[in-house]
Amino acid sequence: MLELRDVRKRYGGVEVLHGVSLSASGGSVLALVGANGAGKSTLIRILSGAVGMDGGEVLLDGAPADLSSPHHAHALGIRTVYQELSLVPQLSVTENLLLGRFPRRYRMIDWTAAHRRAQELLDRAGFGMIDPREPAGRLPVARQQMVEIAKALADEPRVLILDEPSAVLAGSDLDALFRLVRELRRRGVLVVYVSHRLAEVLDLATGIAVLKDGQVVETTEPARTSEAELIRLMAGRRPERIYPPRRSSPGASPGEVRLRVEGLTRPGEFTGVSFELRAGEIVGLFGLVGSGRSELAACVFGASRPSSGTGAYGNPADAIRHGVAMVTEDRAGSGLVLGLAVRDNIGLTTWHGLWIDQARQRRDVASMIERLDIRPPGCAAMPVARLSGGNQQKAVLAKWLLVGPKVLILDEPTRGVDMATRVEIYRMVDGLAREGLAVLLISSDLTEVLGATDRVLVMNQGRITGELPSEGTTEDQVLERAIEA
Amino acid sequence: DTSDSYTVGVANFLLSGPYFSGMDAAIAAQAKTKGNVKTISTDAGGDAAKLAANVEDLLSKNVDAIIISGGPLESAPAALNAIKAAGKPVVLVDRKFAVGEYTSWIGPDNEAIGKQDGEYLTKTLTNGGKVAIIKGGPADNSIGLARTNGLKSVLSGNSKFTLVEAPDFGNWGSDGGLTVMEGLLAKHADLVAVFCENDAMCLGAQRAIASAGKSGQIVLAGVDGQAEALKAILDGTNYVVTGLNSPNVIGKLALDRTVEVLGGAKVEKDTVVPSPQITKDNAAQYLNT
Amino acid sequence: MTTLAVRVRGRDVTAELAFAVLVVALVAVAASTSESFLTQTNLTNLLKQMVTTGLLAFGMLVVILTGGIDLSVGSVVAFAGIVTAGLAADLPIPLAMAVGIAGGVAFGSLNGLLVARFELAPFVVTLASLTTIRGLAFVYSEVPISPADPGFLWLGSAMAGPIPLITIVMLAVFGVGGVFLARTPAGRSIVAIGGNAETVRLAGIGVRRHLVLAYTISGFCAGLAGVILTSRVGIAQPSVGVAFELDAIAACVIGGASLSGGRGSAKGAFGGVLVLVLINNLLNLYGVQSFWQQVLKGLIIVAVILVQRTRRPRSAR
Amino acid sequence: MTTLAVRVRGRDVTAELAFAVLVVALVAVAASTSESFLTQTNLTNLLKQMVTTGLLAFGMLVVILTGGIDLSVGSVVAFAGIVTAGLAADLPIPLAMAVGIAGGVAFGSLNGLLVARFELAPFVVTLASLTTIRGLAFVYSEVPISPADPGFLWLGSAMAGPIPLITIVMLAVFGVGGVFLARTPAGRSIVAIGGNAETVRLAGIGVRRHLVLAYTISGFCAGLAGVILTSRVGIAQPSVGVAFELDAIAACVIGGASLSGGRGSAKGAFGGVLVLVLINNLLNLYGVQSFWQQVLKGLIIVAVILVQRTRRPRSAR
Ligand SMILES: Nc1ncnc2c1ncn2[C@@H]1O[C@H](COP(=O)(O)OP(=O)(O)OP(=O)(O)O)[C@@H](O)[C@H]1O
Ligand SMILES: Nc1ncnc2c1ncn2[C@@H]1O[C@H](COP(=O)(O)OP(=O)(O)OP(=O)(O)O)[C@@H](O)[C@H]1O
Ligand SMILES: [Mg+2]
Ligand SMILES: [Mg+2]
Repeated sequence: MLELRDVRKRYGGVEVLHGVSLSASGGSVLALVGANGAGKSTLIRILSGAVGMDGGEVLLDGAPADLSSPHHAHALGIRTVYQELSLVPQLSVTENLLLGRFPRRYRMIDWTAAHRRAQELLDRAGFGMIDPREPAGRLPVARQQMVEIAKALADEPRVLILDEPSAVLAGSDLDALFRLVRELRRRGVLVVYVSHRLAEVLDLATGIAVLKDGQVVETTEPARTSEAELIRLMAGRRPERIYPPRRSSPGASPGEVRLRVEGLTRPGEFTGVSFELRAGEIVGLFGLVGSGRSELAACVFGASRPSSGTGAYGNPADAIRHGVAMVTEDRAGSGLVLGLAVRDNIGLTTWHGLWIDQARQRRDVASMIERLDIRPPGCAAMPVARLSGGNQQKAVLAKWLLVGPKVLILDEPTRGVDMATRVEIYRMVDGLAREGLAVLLISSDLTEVLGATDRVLVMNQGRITGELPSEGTTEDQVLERAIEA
Repeated sequence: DTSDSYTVGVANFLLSGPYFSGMDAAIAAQAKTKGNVKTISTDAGGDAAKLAANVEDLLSKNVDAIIISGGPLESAPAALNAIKAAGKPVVLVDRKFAVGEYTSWIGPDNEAIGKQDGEYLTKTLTNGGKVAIIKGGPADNSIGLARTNGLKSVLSGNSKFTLVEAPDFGNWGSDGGLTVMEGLLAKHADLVAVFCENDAMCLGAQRAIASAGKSGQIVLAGVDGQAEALKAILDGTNYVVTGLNSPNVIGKLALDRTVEVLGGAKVEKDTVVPSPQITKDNAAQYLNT
Repeated sequence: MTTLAVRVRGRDVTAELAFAVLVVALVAVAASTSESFLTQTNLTNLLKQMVTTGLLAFGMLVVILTGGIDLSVGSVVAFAGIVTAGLAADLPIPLAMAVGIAGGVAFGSLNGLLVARFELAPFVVTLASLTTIRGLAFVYSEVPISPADPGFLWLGSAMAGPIPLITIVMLAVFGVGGVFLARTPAGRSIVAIGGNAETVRLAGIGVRRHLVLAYTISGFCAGLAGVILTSRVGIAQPSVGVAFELDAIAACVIGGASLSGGRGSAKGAFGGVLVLVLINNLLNLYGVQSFWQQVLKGLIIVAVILVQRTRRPRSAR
Repeated sequence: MTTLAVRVRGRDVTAELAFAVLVVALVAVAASTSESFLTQTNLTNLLKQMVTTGLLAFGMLVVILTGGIDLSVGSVVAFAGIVTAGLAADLPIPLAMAVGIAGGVAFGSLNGLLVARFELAPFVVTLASLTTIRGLAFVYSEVPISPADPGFLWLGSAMAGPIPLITIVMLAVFGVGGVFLARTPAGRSIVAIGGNAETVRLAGIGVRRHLVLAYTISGFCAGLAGVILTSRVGIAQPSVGVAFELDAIAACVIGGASLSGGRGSAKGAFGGVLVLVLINNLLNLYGVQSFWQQVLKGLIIVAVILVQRTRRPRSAR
C-alpha cells in the first residue's frame, strides 16, 4: 500500500538519503531502526510532506503520492508525530487537538462541543487522564507527547508515523502507547514506528527496516532477528555486552562522599529527600513521570531553591565550581543553544575569565567530538540544530564532560540515543566512575536503571520510597515502590 | 475682589522647541507683571487631537480666555469650536489659523522675513553667485514655505543669483542643518551664501562650512534671532543676517492683548509684529531681549 | 513561594483580576485627589482621548499575537487622514472616509504580503513602510488640509447620549475584535501562529493567509483611526502620528501581550490603553509641567509593569 | 533548488559574501552614476555621517543579540549631549564629555537592571526610559546650549590624515566590540543568552549580569554618540535624536541580526550602517526631493532585505 522507490535527499549538497526503497501495507507496524543520523527522521519528514525529496518517488496504493506539502500528505491520510514536540504551548490541549477543524456554530467556535470532542479524542487514544482545558505548555513532556499522538489520530489516518514516540514515555504511559499501536494495527492502519528501544521494536513491529548512513541495509521481521543482530546491522559491528559489568553491591565501593543531601524539600515537587553519592558509584534514580526526579536534580544543582533541607548548591555556577555537572532532560529547552555552533555549545561551560583561548577550545571540542563519536565528525562549526537528535544529546554530554566533573547528574541521558551509542555512553560513564566520578542516573527506562547502576533510588510522588541494590533486584520490585500510593 | 482678576489658559501645540517654550515663558512672565492674571499652561506634545482635548480641559477649569500657541498647526477647528461654544475669547500667537473664528492674532510675517534676508544678500553680495536653501521640513512646512518663498521672490528675479535647494530636510535642528550642509558642500563647491528656514539649522550649517574650510567664501542668513545666532552675527563671523521673530515680544503682546479683551476693549483683529533685520550693526541691542 | 490563584471555569484569571484592580485603583486615586477628574467634561475628554490609541492598540495586538509588529501605523494614520481631507472637497464625505480607510487596508495587506510571502522580518518591513507611507502622505499634500464642509466634523464630534460616537466605534472594534480572536477559527489561528507557526502550517492551516489578514486588520484600524482623528481635529496634517506605534505597543504589553507572539488579549490591550490614557490625564489634571510629565510617565509605566509582573507566575525560575 | 555555498574553514559564509557584494555594488553604482560621489568632500561626509548610526547600531546589536531591544538610545543621545554642553562651561571639556558618557552608561545599566532583575519586557522598559530620559534632557535645559570654548569642537572636527577622528572612534568601537562578541566569554555568553537563556544559566553563567552588561554597552555607545554629535554640531539641543533607534535597529537587521536574539554580527551591523548611509547619500546626490526620498528609502530597504533573504536557507523545510 505504501511504497518508496529510490528516495534521495540532499541537505546543502550532502546527500543524506541514498536511494531508500521500502514497502509496507495497511494493518502492519513498520519499524525503522538505525543509528543516530542514519536518516530516519529525514525519511519521515519526506513522507509527511515537510521536506521535499531530491529523487525517487513514493507510491500510495500503486499511484504516485503527491507529498509536496504537509497539507497534501494530510489529504492522503498520512499523519505524523514528530521527534521534536510541536504543540502550541500557549493554547489549550483542546485547541491543539482541533486546530484547523473546530466544531462551529453560527460560524463561531463552539467551545463546549470542542472540549467534549477533545476529551473524546484523548479517551479514544487511551490518554483520558489529560485535562483538555489545560494549556499544552504546562503539561509534562510525556503528556505533551500523548497530546501529539491524539492529535495525529483525530482524523482517522491511513498511515500514522511515530518518530521516537516512546523516548519520553514511561510506565503506564508507555503501556497505553503500545496498546494504542496494536489497536491501530487491528483497525488496518499502517504505523511507521521509529525507536531506539529495540526490545519494544521486536515486540510491536511486524516488519523492521534497518537504516545505516542513509541506506536500507536490511529488511526483516521480529521473528527472524534479535537485538544483537539489529545492533550489528546498525553499527556495522557486533556489540559487546550492553551494560559494562559493575562491581557492585552497595557499600562495596566505599569512596568518599561526594554529595550528601538531607531533608531537601520544595513544596509541590518533593519532600524530605535525603541521599548520598560516593566517588566511584553510579546511582540510579527511578520514578514515574511526575514523581519529581527532574525537579530534585535541578534543586540539587542550584537551578532552583529548596524551602528546606541541606546539601543543595546555591546556584549552577556554585555547583560547577564544586565539580557538579548536570545533563538536563530537555535538550532543546535547557541543554543546547540551538542557533549556535556545536563548538560554542560544547565550550559553553569553559567560558571563564576575560578571554576565550580559541586554540584550546578548538582542541577540547575536537577531542570531545572524537571521543563521543559525534557525527558528522567535522561538525564543530555547524549549528547544533543541524545534528540529528542523538548527536545533539551527545553534544550536551560533551559540554558537561569538559567541566571535568566529580559528580555527574544525568537526567534521561540516553533519550533518543541509538543502541550503539548508548553502549558507548554506558561504557564512558562507567569508565569515569572507575576514575572516581560519582554519577546520579535519572531514567524512566527500568532496564537501563538496573543494568547501568550500582544501586537504585526509587521516587514516588516526591518522596524517596526505596533504595535497592541493582544486582539481584527485579524490575517488578522497583516498579512496586514507584507505584504504590 | 475677583471681578478684575483673570485666569488665562495657554494651549501649546508643542513645547519642545526653544521658540515655543520661550513663547510660553514670555506669556507667563508678562502675566506675573500684571499681578491679577493667572495662567495655566498645557502642552499637546505635537498631537492635534490632544490640543483639542487640552482646550476642553481648560474650559472645564473655567478659564476666562485662551491663548493658543499653535506652532506648526495650520488650524484647529475642533478647539476653536469648543471655545466658541463656551463663549470665551481666544488669542492666537505666532500661527494664524487658516480656518475658524478667533478673537485676535499676533504673529510675524514669515514671508517678509525671507524677503528681508534676500534683500540683504542682494545688497551685500554684489557679484551674485550660487545661494543654497536649507528647508526645515515636515514638522512646520507652511511656515518654512513662506520664508523660502520670501527669499525666492527677491533672488530668483535677479540674474546674478542661482538658487539650489537641498533635497533633504534639516528638520529645524542644528544637527540636521549640519548634515544637509555637508551634502550641499559635496555637490556645490561654488556656493556664496546659505539661507536656512531657521537659525538652529544655520548654526549647524555654519559648523559644516567651517569644517570644510569655506568660512571665508560662504555667508549665512537665517530666521528667528536665536541667541547663539545673534552672538555669531555680533562676533563678525560669516553668519551675517537674521530676521527677528521673537517669542518674547509676541508672548508679551499676546498676554496684554488678552487682558485688553477681557477688560472689554475693542482690539485690532490681526497684528503683525515687525521682524527687524539683525546684522552685525544692531545685533548687540537684541542679544539680551 | 505560595501564590493565590483565582480560577474561573478552570482558567487562571488571577493576572487579569490583578490588572483590573490596578485600573480601578488608578481611577480611585484620580477621583479622590483631583476634583476635576469626575467632571462630565473630563470624562468625555478621557473617552475621546482613548480612541486613537485604542484603535491602533487593537490592530497592533492582532499583529503582535502572530509574533510580528507593525511600526507603520502612525504613518497610515497620517496618510488616511490627509487623503480623506483632500478628497472631501470632491467626494461625499462618507465616501472620502471610506477611501481613507481603504488606503489603510491596502497598506496593511502589503505589509502582510511582504512578511508572509517573502518571510521578511516584520520589524524591518513595517519600518520601511513607515518611511514610505509617511513620504506618500507628504507627496499627497505638503501642507495641512482643512475641509470646508462642516459635515466633515460630524463623525468626530457626534455624541450618543453622554458618550462620544467615536468612543462607541472604538469599543465596537474591541468587542467584535475580541470575539474574533476568541471565537473564530481565523482568530484562533492567528494566536496559534504566534505560538508555533510550523505547527499551524502542519495542521493544514494557511499561515500566510492569516498573517496577511492580521496586518490587514492593523492597517484597517490605523486607517480608521486616521479618519476619526482628522474628523475630530477638523484638519489633516501629513506630519501627524509620529511615534503613535509606541503607545499602541506599550498598551498591548502593559495588557499582558508577549512580543514573541501567542499571548495577549483584547481585554488586556484595552486595559493597557486605559492605563496610558489615565496616566496622561492625571498628570495633566495635577498640572505637572510638560517635561516633568514625560519623566513621570516613563516612571509610572515601569511601576505599572512591575506591579503586574509580581503577579505573573515565575517562568523558568 | 540547488544553492551555491561558499565555505571558509567549514563556516558557511555565502550570506556574508552576498552582502559584501551588495555593498560593493551600491558603491559601484554610486561612483559610476554620480560624479560627486567619489570626491574627497563627499567621502569625508560619508565617513562622518555614519558615526552616529554606527555607534548606536553597535550598542543596539549587543542588546538585540540577547533577544532584547533598546528604544531609549535617541533620548540618551540628547541627554548626554545637552549635559556635556552644559557642563562644558564649568568643567574641563574632556571631563564634561566623560560625564555625558557616564550618563549614558548609567541609563543603560538602569535599563539592564530592570530587564534582568525584574524580568520586564525590554520593549516597554526602554520605551518608558525613552520618555523619561527625553523629559530629563528638557528639564536640564529647555533651550539649546552652545559652549563658548572652541576646544569643544575639537573631537568632532579633528582629522587623522584623510579620516575624521570620530570615524576612527566608531571603527574602534566596532573593532573592539567585534572581538568582544567573538572572542571573550562575556561576548559569547551574550550571544548564547539570546539563543537560550536557560541553557546559559544552567552552564553556570550569570545571565542577569550579562544582560545588564549588554544594556550598559548600548548606553555607553549612545552616550558616546551624543557627545560626539554635540561636538560635531557645536550646539546641543534637548530635542535631538528622535527616532534614531529605528535606524540603528534597521542597520542590525539589514546586517542579518535576528530580533529574537542569538543571531547577528558586528560585521553585519556595520554593513547595515553602510547600506543606510549610502542610500541616504545617493538619494541626496541624485537630488531626489525629500518626500520622495522617504518613499524610495523605504522601498530600497525592502529591496535590500529581499535580496538578502533569497540567500538565506529556507527555515524549517
Ligand atoms: N536541516 C538539515 N540540514 C543539514 N543536515 C541535516 C538537516 N537535518 C538533518 N541533517 C543531517 O541528515 C542526517 C540524517 O538525520 P536524521 O535526523 O534523519 O537522523 P535520524 O536517523 O533521525 O537520527 P536520530 O536517531 O538521532 O534522530 C544527519 O547527518 C543530519 O546531520
Ligand atoms: N499533569 C500535570 N499538570 C501539572 N503539573 C504536573 C502534572 N504532572 C506532574 N506535574 C508536576 O510536575 C512535577 C514533576 O514533573 P516531571 O514530570 O518533570 O517529573 P519527573 O519525575 O522528572 O518526570 P519525567 O522526568 O519523567 O518527566 C510533579 O511534582 C507535579 O507537581
Ligand atoms: Mg531522528
Ligand atoms: Mg523529568
